[in-house]
Amino acid sequence: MNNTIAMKRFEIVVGIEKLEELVEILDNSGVRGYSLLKNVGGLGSRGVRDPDDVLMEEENIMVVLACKGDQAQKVVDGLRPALKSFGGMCLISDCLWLEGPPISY
Amino acid sequence: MNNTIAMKRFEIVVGIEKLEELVEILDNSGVRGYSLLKNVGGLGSRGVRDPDDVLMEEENIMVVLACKGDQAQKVVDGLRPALKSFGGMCLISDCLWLEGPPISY
Amino acid sequence: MNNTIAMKRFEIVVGIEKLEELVEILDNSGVRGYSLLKNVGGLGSRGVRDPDDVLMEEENIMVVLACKGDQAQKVVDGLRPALKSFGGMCLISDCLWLEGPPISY
Amino acid sequence: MATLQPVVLFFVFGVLAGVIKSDLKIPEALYKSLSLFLLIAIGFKGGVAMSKYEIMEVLPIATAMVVLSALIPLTAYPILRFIGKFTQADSGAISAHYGSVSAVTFAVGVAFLAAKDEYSEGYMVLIMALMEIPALVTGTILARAGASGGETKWGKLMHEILTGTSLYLLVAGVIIGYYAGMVKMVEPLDKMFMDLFMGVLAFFLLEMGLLAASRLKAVMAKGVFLISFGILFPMMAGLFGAYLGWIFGLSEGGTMLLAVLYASCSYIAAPAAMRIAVPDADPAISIGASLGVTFPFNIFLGVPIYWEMSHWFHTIPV
Amino acid sequence: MATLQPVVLFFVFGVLAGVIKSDLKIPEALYKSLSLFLLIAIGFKGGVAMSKYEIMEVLPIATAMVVLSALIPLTAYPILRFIGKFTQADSGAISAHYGSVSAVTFAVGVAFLAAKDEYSEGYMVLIMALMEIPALVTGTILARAGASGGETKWGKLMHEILTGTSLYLLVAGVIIGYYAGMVKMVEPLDKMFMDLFMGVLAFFLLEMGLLAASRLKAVMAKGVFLISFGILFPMMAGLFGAYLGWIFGLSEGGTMLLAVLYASCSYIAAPAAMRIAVPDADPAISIGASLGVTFPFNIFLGVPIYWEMSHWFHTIPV
Amino acid sequence: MATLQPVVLFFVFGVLAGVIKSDLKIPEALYKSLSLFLLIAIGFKGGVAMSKYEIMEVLPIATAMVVLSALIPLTAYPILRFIGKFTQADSGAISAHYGSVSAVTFAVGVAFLAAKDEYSEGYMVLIMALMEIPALVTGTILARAGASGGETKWGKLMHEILTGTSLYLLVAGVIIGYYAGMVKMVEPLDKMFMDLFMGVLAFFLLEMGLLAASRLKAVMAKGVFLISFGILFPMMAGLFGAYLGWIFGLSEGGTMLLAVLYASCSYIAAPAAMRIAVPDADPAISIGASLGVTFPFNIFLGVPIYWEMSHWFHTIPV
Ligand SMILES: Nc1ncnc2c1ncn2[C@@H]1O[C@H](COP(=O)(O)O)[C@@H](O)[C@H]1O
Ligand SMILES: Nc1ncnc2c1ncn2[C@@H]1O[C@H](COP(=O)(O)O)[C@@H](O)[C@H]1O
Ligand SMILES: Nc1ncnc2c1ncn2[C@@H]1O[C@H](COP(=O)(O)O)[C@@H](O)[C@H]1O
Ligand code: NA
Ligand code: NA
Ligand code: NA
Repeated sequence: MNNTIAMKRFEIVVGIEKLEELVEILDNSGVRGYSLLKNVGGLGSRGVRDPDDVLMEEENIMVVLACKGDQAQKVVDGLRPALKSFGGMCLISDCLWLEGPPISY
Repeated sequence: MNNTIAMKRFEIVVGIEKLEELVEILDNSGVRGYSLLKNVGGLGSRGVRDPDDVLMEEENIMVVLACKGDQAQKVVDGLRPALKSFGGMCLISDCLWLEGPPISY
Repeated sequence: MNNTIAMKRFEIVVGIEKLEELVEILDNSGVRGYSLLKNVGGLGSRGVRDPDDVLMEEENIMVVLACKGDQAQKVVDGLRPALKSFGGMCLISDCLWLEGPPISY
Repeated sequence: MATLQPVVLFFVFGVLAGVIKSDLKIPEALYKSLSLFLLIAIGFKGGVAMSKYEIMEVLPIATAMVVLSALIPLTAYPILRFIGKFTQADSGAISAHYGSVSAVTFAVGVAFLAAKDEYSEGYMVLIMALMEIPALVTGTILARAGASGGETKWGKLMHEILTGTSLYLLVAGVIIGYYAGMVKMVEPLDKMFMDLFMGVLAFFLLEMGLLAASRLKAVMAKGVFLISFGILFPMMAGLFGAYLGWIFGLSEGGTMLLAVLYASCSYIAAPAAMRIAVPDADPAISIGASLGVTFPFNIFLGVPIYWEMSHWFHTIPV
Repeated sequence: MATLQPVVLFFVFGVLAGVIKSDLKIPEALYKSLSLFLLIAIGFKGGVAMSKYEIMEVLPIATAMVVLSALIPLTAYPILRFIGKFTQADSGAISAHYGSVSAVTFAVGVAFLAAKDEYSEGYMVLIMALMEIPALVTGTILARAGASGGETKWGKLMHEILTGTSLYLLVAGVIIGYYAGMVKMVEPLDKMFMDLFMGVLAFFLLEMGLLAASRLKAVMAKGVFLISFGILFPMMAGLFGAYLGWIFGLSEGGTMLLAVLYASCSYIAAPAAMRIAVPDADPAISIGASLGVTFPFNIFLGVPIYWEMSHWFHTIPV
Repeated sequence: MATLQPVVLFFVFGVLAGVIKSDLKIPEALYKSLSLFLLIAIGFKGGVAMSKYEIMEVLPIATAMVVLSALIPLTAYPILRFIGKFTQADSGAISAHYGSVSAVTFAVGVAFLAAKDEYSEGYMVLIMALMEIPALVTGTILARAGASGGETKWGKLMHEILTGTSLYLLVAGVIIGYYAGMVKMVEPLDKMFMDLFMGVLAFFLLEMGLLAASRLKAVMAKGVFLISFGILFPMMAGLFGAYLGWIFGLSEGGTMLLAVLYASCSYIAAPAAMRIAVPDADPAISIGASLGVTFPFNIFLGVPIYWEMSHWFHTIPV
């Protein structure tokens, strides 16, 4: 497609208690843009997690992040050691960035 | 990319009144991990749906799910018959699971 | 995969103040289905945006949209001129629509 | 003429905010919290009042008034179906809305009486709580009778009606209020559920105004018939209610409240129930008529009119 | 027998709504707002009451009662570990819950005394606020002692305990109430924090009922032991508390409140702290026992029983 | 010295919670609900008070005070631009904030007078509501005058100012309160909007403290000038307000409230308006100064100082 840049898309889900750590890793990897969704629930190795539970803090967050290939490698290198303690998941896929908005990747 | 596993990514959007049924189908298909977002709005065959409407219950939910190919086929087989009554949508795409977190797929 | 249709998936993130304009563009491009997530935060060219900030309105929204190739081109044509003033991002990727639900793409 | 109550001005400012596109917004959690409060408080107040009667004495008359309310949807249906030309599903669903009641309209009626220092029977609240049942069942039968297509999910519907938040909290409030009245421990709870009632109602009416404004367009699109129906039908139903109240020997205040109940129509419980029972009905029509036309009519003009009706019946020499 | 307070009926209707699967839901924001209110109000009330004492006079006795509360988890642990056969982590975590306190149970106790017009010492609130500290520390040590594996994050735990919302707001409320009492400016604030207390408690108990119902299944799964423990242990702890209160010369009301504190167990602060300190413990067990068994037991039967205990001790001739 | 009001201690505990990183959080819906309440309640109170005047009598003097408030941003601008070295956009935006008002600071002033049993003119509320208009318009002109680049969206700005939640609810409250006062039906509404005012303010100040703490870093980064400005400018503006109040013959209480209005600065309405009118200004600077410096200064020291100023003017023999 015209006017598009090939990129990598990350989709990361972790418990909200890891958010600060995750953002720090992304910052250190030189990431300049990401989107953050809170109040995510789900099922995983720790069983069902429900962000609406008022007694147990079980909220997940989701980070969606688009960046170029070389940057993606840095993110992978930064994230991998932490993923074990984070739990959750990290998916990577290909996507196209439609040119237009100020560059934030 | 190193340390990644090729996987299928499902993105399912249905009305919240179908959530219980959907989760049951996923459970029966042997799914071991998914992420759940509530308070989703949108446009579709039933027109605009706004989760903030306090008088009409029109909330959608979104489920994001990563699993291996064989598992994906089971999900498809389980979901398809129900999709007609669910409405909404179900997208499938390719992705890579970055190894590290406990296995929940 | 059987019973699937090849499609394009858009993932658009913009500030909530642009939502009305965005929906208008999508409508004008003939889009018949999208999903809308509110309360999205993130980092971008305008720095960190936190939807929970009660003093500054900094909420982003995310639109996920699946449509066929030709329709996708119309969306791209409609969106591109506006993206500059929108900021945020617009990603495009390939996906499969699992047949079943009423057609809303 | 009766003086307009200050509290209904909140509704006006809600509508106005919607019309001039103010950025005023009531957080969803506040709206829901206030409606929980109102339901419990209305029930509690009624329960405390009821603790002064022998329940067994009032039960037969209350039951009669509840059962007779099934006549409302039966009357509304043919008007909607054959004059209004609505589909069977829509006609049935709208009938169910008009047969059911609005707790907030009732509350405005109660406030009207309080400003006049007029007595009314406490068990009117129980009647209100129970009036939903015949209306929703009758409306559903009308929407479904003889219609082919999907089975009616009666089990699901009855569960929704009987365990739905509004009926449940009203009844819970009545029981707790009744008990508190009996053991003479109303005291510290009344600071919340009685003293703050009007203030909470004010907030709620502000939001109702915003909601009504957002529905106006949908109603306008349906034109003259729906607006006329939304005004004339409640007046008819109110007259019937006033007549019944008088026949059954209620006080002037109680007669007026029964008229209000018969005239008022639901925009919370009924839509929820109809979505399950008659999913092919368009909720925009019924909610639009209920909230955009009948509700404002009732709180501004209806309540004083039903008061005059009650007064008028009570001057008839027996 | 003491009359059942109307306010606890709200808990019953909350449980019932859960059991019959009503769609009744308390918005999360309301739940959180109400708990902020209760914590501040409990603190404020206690602070105002304390402004009538010389603080220095009561400090040593209050400290003693707080320190002695560390005995509760020390007693609970072996029962859970060796009779209940729970893991070390779970036993420690549950001990911490039972050593800690429930502000709402305390509030029900205060309401009980208010209905009887019974005096109690204002500084009981301060004792409640501080009782969390020894319980959570002791519980953590028990869960961790001799266990290999991850280091205990003591820094993080102490930060969580000392700055956690419950301790923080209780202490803030005490200080503000104390100050308001001293400068004689309690007046306009009491309209909120005292007059509405019971009404807010009513709402909160409704939600607690819903929450308890949602936990019932988890408790049932753990069988007879957990249910017996959840009833018998608090009675034992309550008896110990009543004995201490009597020994230390508290009033009958104060003695009863100390029994309530010793008997009550946490389901808000303790789970939050244990998640940090003992992440390998299963919160479903401790919250289930605490909220599903002990809390309802305490508010319905425990409070009147502790009152009898207190009364009984005070009739012992000295 | 005047006694510190207990209610402002809530602000202190809010700041402290932020500083020690307590997990205390006020749900967003509660924050928004409380601010709706405060706006309506302030308006309502003022409206009830105004119902005792002939409106036409006070209108000219009120208008004069509103119009003169346009001098505040005109004075602030050169100081910010030429001494503070801020950009034109930032200088204009900050000027708009300081010309505008803070309803909560006003509320603390009202509470101060209430504690002293001091009279003040009810129509001060109306002045507060209207003072936003000249300030935001003047500030925008200053930010834009002669600047190239984007057109100012005057239409959008005026819509935002005139229909913005704060102005709208204040005016709605005034009208409803005025009407309620005229028809003598203030009674059941005052239980909410008057009796609970101080308690709601307490909660709100707690949140304001949390917010202020979260802004402290942004202010510190801007250094000494912004902090000095945030303290000295309001004192100057307050002196001017007190002078005007005295000149116009207000009571001592009214004079003090006018000083408070002139001294206070906005952190809710102004940021919203400036985002539209001057999007290139950095909101962190203006909100930081307003909320992090001027607001705390005003509620702790400013209010008693403005009281002294008013007192001082009123001792001048005429
Ligand atoms: N590279 C990116 N990846 C994911 N989200 C982004 C990216 N860049 C921007 N965004 C999102 O778009 C919003 C607005 O971006 P901006 O207009 O650049 O400040 C950000 O707050 C993010 O939520
Ligand atoms: N296979 C998966 N697909 C989608 N989301 C997942 C998957 N596995 C885990 N998650 C998400 O990650 C969260 C934490 O996972 P875990 O740490 O394994 O309990 C879950 O609650 C889900 O939201
Ligand atoms: N083409 C599409 N792209 C993205 N989301 C869709 C699409 N079609 C439907 N949806 C989502 O599915 C929901 C229900 O769709 P429907 O049942 O067709 O009304 C909509 O409200 C959207 O959130
Ligand atoms: Na009716
Ligand atoms: Na305890
Ligand atoms: Na000012």
